[in-house]
Amino acid sequence: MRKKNLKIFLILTFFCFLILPLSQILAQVDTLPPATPTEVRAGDTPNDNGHSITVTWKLSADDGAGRKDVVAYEILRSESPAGEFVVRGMVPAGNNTYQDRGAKEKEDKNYFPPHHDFYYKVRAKTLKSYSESEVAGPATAYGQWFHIGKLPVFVGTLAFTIMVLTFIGLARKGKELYVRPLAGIDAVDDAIGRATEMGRPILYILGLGTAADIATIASLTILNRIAKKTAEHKTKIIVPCMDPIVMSVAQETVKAGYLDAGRPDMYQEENIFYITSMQFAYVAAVNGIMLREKTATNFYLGKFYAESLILAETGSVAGSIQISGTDEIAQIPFFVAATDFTLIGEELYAASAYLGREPLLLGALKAQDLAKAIVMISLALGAFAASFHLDFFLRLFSVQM
Amino acid sequence: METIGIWIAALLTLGIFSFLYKDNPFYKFCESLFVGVSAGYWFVTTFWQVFMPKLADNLVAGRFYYIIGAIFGVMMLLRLIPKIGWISRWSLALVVGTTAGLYFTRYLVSNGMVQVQYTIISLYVKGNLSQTIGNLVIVIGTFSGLIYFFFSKEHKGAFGGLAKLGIWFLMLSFGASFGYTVMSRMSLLIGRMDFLLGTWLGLIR
Amino acid sequence: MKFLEKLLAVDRRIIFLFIAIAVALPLFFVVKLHIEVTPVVRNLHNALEALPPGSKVLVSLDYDPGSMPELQPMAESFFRYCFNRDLKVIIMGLWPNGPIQANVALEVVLKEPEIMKKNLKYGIDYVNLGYTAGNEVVIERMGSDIPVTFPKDYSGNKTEDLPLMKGVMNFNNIDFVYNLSAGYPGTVEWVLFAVDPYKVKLGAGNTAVQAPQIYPYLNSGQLVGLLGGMKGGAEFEIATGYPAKAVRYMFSQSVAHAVICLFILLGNFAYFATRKKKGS
Amino acid sequence: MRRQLPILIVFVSGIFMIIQYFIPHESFEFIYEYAMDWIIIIGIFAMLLGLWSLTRASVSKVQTKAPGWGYSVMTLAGLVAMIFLGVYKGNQSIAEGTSFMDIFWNIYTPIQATMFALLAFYIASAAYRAFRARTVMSTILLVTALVIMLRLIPLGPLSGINQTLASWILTVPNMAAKRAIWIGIGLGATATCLKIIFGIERAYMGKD
Repeated sequence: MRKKNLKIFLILTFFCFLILPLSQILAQVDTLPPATPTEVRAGDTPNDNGHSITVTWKLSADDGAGRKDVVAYEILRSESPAGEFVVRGMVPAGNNTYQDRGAKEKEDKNYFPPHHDFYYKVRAKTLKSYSESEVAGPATAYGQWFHIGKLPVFVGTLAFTIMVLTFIGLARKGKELYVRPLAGIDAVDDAIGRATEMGRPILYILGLGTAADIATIASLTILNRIAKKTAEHKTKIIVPCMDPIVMSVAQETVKAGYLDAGRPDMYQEENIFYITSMQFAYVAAVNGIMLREKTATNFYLGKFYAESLILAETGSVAGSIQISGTDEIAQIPFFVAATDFTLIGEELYAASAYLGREPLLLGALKAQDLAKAIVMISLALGAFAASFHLDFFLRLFSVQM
Repeated sequence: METIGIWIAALLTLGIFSFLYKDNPFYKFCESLFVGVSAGYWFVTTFWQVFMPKLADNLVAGRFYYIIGAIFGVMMLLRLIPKIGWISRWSLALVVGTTAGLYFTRYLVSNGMVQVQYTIISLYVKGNLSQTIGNLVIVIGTFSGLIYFFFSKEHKGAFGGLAKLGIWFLMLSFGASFGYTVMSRMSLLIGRMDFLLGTWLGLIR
Repeated sequence: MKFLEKLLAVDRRIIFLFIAIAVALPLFFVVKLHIEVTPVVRNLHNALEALPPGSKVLVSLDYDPGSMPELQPMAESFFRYCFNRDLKVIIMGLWPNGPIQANVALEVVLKEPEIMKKNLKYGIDYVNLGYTAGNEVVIERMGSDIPVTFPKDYSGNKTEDLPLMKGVMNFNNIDFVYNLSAGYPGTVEWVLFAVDPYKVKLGAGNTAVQAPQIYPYLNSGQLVGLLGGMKGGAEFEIATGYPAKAVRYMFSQSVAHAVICLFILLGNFAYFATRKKKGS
Repeated sequence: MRRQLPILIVFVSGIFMIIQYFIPHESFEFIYEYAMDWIIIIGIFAMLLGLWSLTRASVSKVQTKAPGWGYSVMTLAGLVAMIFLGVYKGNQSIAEGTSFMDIFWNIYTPIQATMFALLAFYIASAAYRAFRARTVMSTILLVTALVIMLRLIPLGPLSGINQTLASWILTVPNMAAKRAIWIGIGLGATATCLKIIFGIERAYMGKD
C-alpha cells in the first residue's frame, strides 16, 4: 500500500514540475503582442456632412489566423504624428474599417472639426497585450455637396417630375385623357344620393393621419368634392377629426366645397370638429356618433390603423353604406372584408382626380401609369436578365444610403 | 388603493364591452370620460415631453432659430380670429410643403426603387425547384398586381385576364393578412379576460 | 330551411357571445395542448442552452401595456429560464414603460417556489437599468460604454456600484441579448446597431403583427431565434420545459380560432344550401 | 397675398426638402433639422385649436341642455382634471405614482385596452359575413384565411402540411401582392407630392 502511495506522489511531483514551466510558456504566449495591423489608411468619409473620417487597415496576422488571439482593434487619433493619441473607438476582431464620427454642433462635447488634419493608429488587442500600427494620415474631413450613392434616386426624381409636368401640360392643352371606370368612385354618387333620400347625415372620417401625411391630403381633396355634392343635395356632412391641424384644414375644405356648389350659407362649422388625438378614445366617440346620428353613409379615407375594423363593423351594425380607402397596407384586408367598397392603395390617390374630373389631376394619373409601365418592363426584363446573372437592371434601382 | 383601482378598471372594462350588446348609457359614460381624460393626457404629455424640450429649453439655451417655429405656431392660432384667419394658411403651407418634399423622396425610394430592386430576382435557381417556383410566383404576382392598378386601359381581353390574376393575388394576400391577424386580436381579448377573471375576480390561477 | 336562412343573417351578438365563451372558458382549464416547437424557437433555445451558468444576458423590454397580453408571458418565461439556469440578467428598456413591465414580470417569477429557493439578490443575480431616451442612439452608445449610457439603475443606484455590473463595459462583456419588441425602437434597431457592428448574439420576441417584418433577419443569421406572438411564447415555454401563461392562453387561441373557422364553414354551408333551394 | 404666398411657401419648402435629400453637406442638414422642429412646434400650438374645439362643443351642449349634455360634463371633467393634475406640480406632476398616473393606469389604460380588444369580436363577425364563397375572388379570400387560421388548431398529421402551406402563402404570393400595392402607393404618393408642390392640388387650402 505505502509503495503505491509513494509512486503516485512521485508521478504527481513529476507532473507538477512539467506543468510549471509549461504554464509559464503559456503565460508568455498570452502576453506576447500580436502581429500589427498593416496598410492603415485614413481619409474623408464619402457622401457625408463633413464630420467623419474613415480608417481602414489590413487585419493583424493573428486575427482569425496565426495565433488567433486578437479580440479587438482600437482606433486612436492625434492632431500630430508624434502627438498624444487618444482612443476614438473599438471594433471586434474581424473588422477592418472604422468610421470616426462626431457631432456637427460646435457646442457638443463630441464635436468633430472639419477641415482639420488628423493622424490615426490602429491597435490590435489580445486579452493581455497589444501592438500598434504605424501612423496614417494626415486625413481631413469635409462635407460633400452631392451624395453619389443617391444618383439613381436623382435620375428617378427628375424623370418622374418631367413625366408628371408633361402630362399635365398635355391636359392643359385640352388633350382628351381616358381613365377606366373605378367601382368605388361610381359608388360615391349613389351613396350620397341614398343619404339624401333617407334624410340622414353623411359621416366622413379622415383617419388618424396628420396634415403631414400624403394620404390625409389626398383624402382632404376627396372631401372637398364630396362636400360640394352634399351641398348640392342639401345633406348634412359630419367630419370628426383627431388632429387639430387636419380639423382646421377640413373646415376650409368643406367650406370651399359649399362655395363651389354655390351654397356658402349652408356651411356649418360645428359639424367639422375635433375630438381627441388618442386613437381609441377617438374611435370610441366616432362609434357613438355613428349609432346616435344614424349616419346613412360613412366614408373612411386616409390613414387608418387597428381601428379600421372597429369603425367598419360598427358602421355595419348601424346599417350604413360604407366606402373606405387607405394606403396603410395592413388595414386594407379589413376594409375589403367589412365595407361595401374599398379604394386599395394607389386608388385612394387616384380618387381625387376621378371625382374632380379636372384635366390637370388626370394628367398626373397618366404620368403614374407611364411610370408603372416602365417599372413593369424593368421588372420583367430585369428578372429575365437576372436568370442569366446579368445585374444591369438591379443596379439601375439600387440606392446607397 | 390598489383594490379601488382594480375595481374602477374592471367596471370601465365592462362598460366598454357592453357596447357589443348595444349602445347604452354605461358605454356613453365610459366614452365621454375616455375622450376627456385622453385629450387631457395628450395635452399634458405633449407639453412636458415635446413643448418644453423642443421649444422652451432651446429658447432658454439661446437657440433663437426656434422662434421662427413659434411664430408660425402662433399664426396657426390666428384661425380663431375670423378676420385674419387666412394668415394660418402660411403655417399650413410650411407644414404641407415641407412634408410633401420629405415624403416625395421617401416614397420614391422605399416604396418604389427598393421594392423593384427586391423583385428583380432570378427566375431559375439551379437545383432548387421550390425557390425557382417561389421566385416565379413573386415576379408574376407583382407584375399582374401592377396591371390591376393600371388606370389608362380598361380591363378587357388578355390585359383584363392579367388584371384578374392580379386581383386574385391581392385577395390571397388579404385573406392571409386577415387570418394572420386573428391571433393578435384574440391575444388582446385574452388579456382583458385574464384581467377580469383573474386580477379582478380571482377565479382563475 | 328556415333555420339556415336565419343562420345566414345571424345576429352578430350571437357570434360575440361564442367568441367570449371560446376565450374565457379555456382559461379555467389546464390542458396539455400539443404544441410543436418550430425551428426558429428551437434555435433560440439551443443558443441559450449553450451559455454556461453565470453568463450575462441583457434583456431589453421595448413595449408598453398595449402589447402586454402577447409579450408579458414571454418576459416571464425568459426570466424564469434565466434564473433556473443561473444566468445573470441585466434589464433595460428603449421604451419608457419597458422597465416597469420588467418589474411586473419579475414580481410574478420571483414568487415562484423554485425560484424562491435560489434566494436571488438584486444587484448580484439581476439588475434593472431602467429607461434612457434616445432610441437607437442608446444602443449605439452602449456599444462603447454601458455604464455611461445608464449611469444609474431604475431605483437610482449607481450602476458602477452594482456587483453584477462590475466588468461590464460594453457589448463585449455581454454573452447574449434578448429583446421583446412591439415596434420602433425594437428588434430591427437591435439588429442594425448591436448585431451588425458588435456581433452580439441576439434573440427576440415580437408581437404577431410585428413578426413578419423580422423574418428576413432570421434567414440572414443576424438573429438567432424569434418568438412570434403568443404562439412563439408558448413554444418557448414548451422548449424550456415550463409550460406557463402562454401555453394556457394558447388553448383559448385554438378554441377561438376553431370557433371562427366553424362559423365561416357554417355560413358557407347555409349559403349554398339556401341558394340551391332558391335555384330549384 | 392670401392665396399666392401660401402656394409659394409650399413650393419653396417642398423643393428645398427634395434637394436636401441629395446633399449631405452640414449646411443643409442644419436647415433640415430646424424645419423638422418647426413643424413639431406648429403642431404643439395647434393643440390649442383642438382643445378649443372640444371645449367649445362640450360647453355649448351643456349650455343648451342638448340631449346627452350630461356626458359632455363628464368629458369636460376628465379634461380639466387631467390638465390640472398634469401641471400643478411642475414637471413632477406626471412622474410615476402621482394622481395623474393613477388615472392613466386605472382609467385610461383599461378603457384603451378594452376598446382595442373589441377587435377580437369584430374580426370574428367580419369574417363570418365576408368569407362566403360567392365568387372566385371571395373564395380565394376565404380559403387563404382558413388555411392561415387553421395553423393554430391541432389537426394531427395534417398540421405539418398546413404549417408548410401557411408559411409559403405568407412568404411568397402574399409578398408578391404586397409589393404590387407598395409600388402603386409609391407612385400615387409621389405624384400627389408633386401635385402639392407645384400647386396643382390645393383643395386643402380652402377658398375665400
